[in-house]
Amino acid sequence: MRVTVLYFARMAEIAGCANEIVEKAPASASALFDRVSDRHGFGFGRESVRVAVGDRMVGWDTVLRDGDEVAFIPPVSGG
Amino acid sequence: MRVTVLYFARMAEIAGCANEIVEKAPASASALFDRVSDRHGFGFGRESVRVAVGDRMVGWDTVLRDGDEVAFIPPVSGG
Amino acid sequence: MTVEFLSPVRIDTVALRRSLERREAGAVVVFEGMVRNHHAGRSVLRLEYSAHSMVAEAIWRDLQAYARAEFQVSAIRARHRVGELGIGDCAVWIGVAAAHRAPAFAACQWLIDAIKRELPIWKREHYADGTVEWRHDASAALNVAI
Amino acid sequence: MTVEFLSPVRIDTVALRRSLERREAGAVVVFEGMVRNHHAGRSVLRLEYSAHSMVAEAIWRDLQAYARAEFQVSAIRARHRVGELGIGDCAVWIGVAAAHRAPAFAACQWLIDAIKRELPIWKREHYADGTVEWRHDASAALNVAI
Repeated sequence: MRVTVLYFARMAEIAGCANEIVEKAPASASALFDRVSDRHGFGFGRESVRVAVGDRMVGWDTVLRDGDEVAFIPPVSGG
Repeated sequence: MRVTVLYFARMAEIAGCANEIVEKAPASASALFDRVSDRHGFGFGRESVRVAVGDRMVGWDTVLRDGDEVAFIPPVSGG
Repeated sequence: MTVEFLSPVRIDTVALRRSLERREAGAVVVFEGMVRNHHAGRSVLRLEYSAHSMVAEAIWRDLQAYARAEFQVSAIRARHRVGELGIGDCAVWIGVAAAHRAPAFAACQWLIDAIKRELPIWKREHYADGTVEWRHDASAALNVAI
Repeated sequence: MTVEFLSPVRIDTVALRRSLERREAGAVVVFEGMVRNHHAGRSVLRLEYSAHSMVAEAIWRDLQAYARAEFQVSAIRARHRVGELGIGDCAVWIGVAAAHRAPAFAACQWLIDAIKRELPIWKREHYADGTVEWRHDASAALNVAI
């Protein structure tokens, strides 16, 4: 299974990219976050990050599907 | 003692004028209100009316002076 | 003397808003009271505002000074119309600039409440059924100290 | 689809305000978030906003629907800037029209709080000392359900 992961703000800065494709992605959003966190060392714990699949915010136990676009949302600062 | 009394809104409509001069005016704002109320029959009790002398809201026991401009303020509806 | 609070002509809301620009202000909250086409279930065609101008201007200066002391705000501007107004016209405009949004909202809301409660201003409504009435709202009769 | 919430160009506040005209609305409350020249005691020169556009637009539609159901309002309009902004630029504009002022204030305040809390938007501040930082406010990390 292959998903696209989107990064924003400080996470994009640390990853050095705004998005990347993850091959052989794990089944859940939380496991995917753990994998990319290990690789990039974001320094954001899961308790401070939210996750979106497509245009919807979802829970960490959401099961991913092939082709999903998964965004990790660090603490926001809009407004 | 002579004072000018100002009327507004429904009170001016009932009095038929926006101001009038009261000769031999009583010493207090409350007595003045009672006198003009008796004359015009405003239908506003003192509990719903406020009084201003010059540009200042004052208490009903305020002692009037010759030449004062006294305004009786019925319930307001600005804004 | 400051610019007057009561305006016999159309309120220039764009110019008022522009006069609130402050480099340190992160929040601007504006309240506009518009003439609406209904009151208490009756259809309203137009209205007039009358005021005791000298007292209204003096109390407005007091309210503004109180709000500046009570809330952390950078700037306050306001105008209230007098004279004849049609549906959709701006009757009262209040703008507050502040570093943060909470005091801007609080001050703006406090000011419109105080204006409606304290200022000697009256509206006369012209209804669709032909009647014309000065409004003397019972709730506004309470003399609440600021 | 509705007009988009996120704007890569200057927000036309006058046109937005005009689009809120309603004959039954007696109250309009507007909140404007401006870029201010300081944050947490540091001097700010300019900033950038970045967003997850697709999610931000979707959540904004949810927030708007929730506010329409929860508060007695006639109309809601809002825009949030993305891209580069200077001091004094409008970063976010929210306008609410309602028959009465209490729901207009309540809805406007609720909307700006929800926008700041829920939407995937980030600001990057350029400070006078030469440093540049993405802001990730701890208080915004709480995922409060609407």
